[in-house]
Amino acid sequence: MSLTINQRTTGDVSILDLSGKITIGAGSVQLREAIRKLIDSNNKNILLNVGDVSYVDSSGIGELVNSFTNTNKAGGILKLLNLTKKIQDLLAITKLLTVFETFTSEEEALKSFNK
Amino acid sequence: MSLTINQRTTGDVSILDLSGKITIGAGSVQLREAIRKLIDSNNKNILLNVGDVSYVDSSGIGELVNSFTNTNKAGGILKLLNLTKKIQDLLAITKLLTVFETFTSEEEALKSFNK
Amino acid sequence: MEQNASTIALTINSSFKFTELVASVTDNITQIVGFGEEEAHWISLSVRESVINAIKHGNKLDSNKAVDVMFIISEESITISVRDYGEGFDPRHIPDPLDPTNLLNPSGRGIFYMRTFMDEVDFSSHPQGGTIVKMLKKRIISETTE
Amino acid sequence: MEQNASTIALTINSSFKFTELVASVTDNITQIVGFGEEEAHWISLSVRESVINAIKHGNKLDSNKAVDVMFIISEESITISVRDYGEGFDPRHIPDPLDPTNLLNPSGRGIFYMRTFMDEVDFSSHPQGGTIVKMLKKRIISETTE
Ligand SMILES: Nc1ncnc2c1ncn2[C@@H]1O[C@H](COP(=O)(O)OP(=O)(O)O)[C@@H](O)[C@H]1O
Ligand SMILES: Nc1ncnc2c1ncn2[C@@H]1O[C@H](COP(=O)(O)OP(=O)(O)O)[C@@H](O)[C@H]1O
Repeated sequence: MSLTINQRTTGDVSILDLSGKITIGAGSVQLREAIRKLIDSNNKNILLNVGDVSYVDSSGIGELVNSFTNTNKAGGILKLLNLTKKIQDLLAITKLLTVFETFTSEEEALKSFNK
Repeated sequence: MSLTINQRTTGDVSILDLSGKITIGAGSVQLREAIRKLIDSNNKNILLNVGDVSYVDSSGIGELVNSFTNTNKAGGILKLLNLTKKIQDLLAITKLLTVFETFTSEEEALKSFNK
Repeated sequence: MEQNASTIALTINSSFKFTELVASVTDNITQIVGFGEEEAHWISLSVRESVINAIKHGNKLDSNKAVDVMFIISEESITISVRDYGEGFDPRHIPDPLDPTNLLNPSGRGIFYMRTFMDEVDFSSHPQGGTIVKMLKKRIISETTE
Repeated sequence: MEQNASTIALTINSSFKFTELVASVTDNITQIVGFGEEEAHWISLSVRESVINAIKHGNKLDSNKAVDVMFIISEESITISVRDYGEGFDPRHIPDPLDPTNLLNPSGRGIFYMRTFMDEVDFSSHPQGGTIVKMLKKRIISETTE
């Protein structure tokens, strides 16, 4: 139930491994908190691994957008790793794939931050 | 979903490994069929392994009673193996533990048929 | 008295294929109230039994007839009412499943289980016909809920 | 026309804690109808979105106000109506989430998702007040169901 967030660091990239749900009842708040903490402690390269996220609704998509915007405002960048087919669909039909940089390989994702 | 029945034979004992539900909607019919087939083919020592049965309602308990009675009528004997806590409770409070012979060890159960 | 009580109402047609649905609503609700796994299991069993009775004995499997299930929840308890549109019956005149002559009956244990697992079970007749089974289960509160 | 249609009615109070319950009823029903996993997922998402809107925008989180969800199912389709007791709104005047100026809005995608995933989505005002969202999803029938 709800959302579990595991945090790792590789070089200057903070990776959040999310698992569970990002919906209005569960997950949105936790995700916002986790992002806020990273930004507050000056970690501005953020990679969200959503491969184990089982359910996202429009609030969850909104929270991903929030995460992106807040990181951006702080001068950082947030990217997405391991989109599930369903998250991919939800982002695609609301044209958000044009906004997010997305990766299927963690290695590629990490490299991209150092370009 | 529903009930899965796996049949094994050890000596002259037919063991049915049940897994799933024995409720009014699911399982009761399958169980009745399986017992009928065993009796029809003259297999009268029946051991029901209910260790993997996740849900039983009053119909399911009724079907266990049916199985017992039908086997009895055909001159056979039906015993129960690996009661879950919940099946144990349901049998106990309706005094059916006095009716069924029950076992926690398959070996013991098999031995008991040859006494 | 009961603060923050909520009511969930569910109406199905009289078909056994909907008993899982009612059970899963029940599971959801007992989880919200905060019952432990075992209590939740017996509550859902009691709800199943009463819904099956409403479909089978009350509405006599007439799928056009409804079964109305109402859950009233608070932090202290859950009350479940199951109403059918049948002819009613006298719950004082049902065979005792513990009577030795009934022990091997394939049926007749549903109400007994409901009475065992729930704190209160009441049967009444609806003024417009049909039976209402009302069941109450209290929760042992060990810690404050959010 | 629709043979063997069944109706399931569910009423909850306006609290997000009941959205999982409505979703699990939906999952149960789409399974009974015979929708595939992916279709079932999007139907349940659409139901969630409409229920959340009813709670948030319609009933404005007033937990005393009800949300009525009705499922009408047949072998060919599922129709879901969600009713709130709010002031209503004009669905023609909501921002387009695909408009470049809205792309980074944290909200405003719910109705768009409903319209994408369901075959029909209609908004109407209930004569006694509140909004009714009616959504239809047809099933591609590949084999006869029991
Ligand atoms: N809702 C109901 N309407 C009419 N009769 C009922 C209803 N519920 C129970 N009964 C009667 O009570 C009897 C006992 O019910 P129960 O203990 O659940 O066992 P079972 O359903 O296996 O017979 C039923 O056989 C039926 O005659
Ligand atoms: N049931 C409702 N009652 C009143 N207004 C509603 C209702 N449903 C939707 N709306 C209005 O439509 C807008 C768009 O809804 P939606 O696309 O679901 O996005 P969001 O809920 O994220 O704003 C809402 O912001 C609200 O103003």
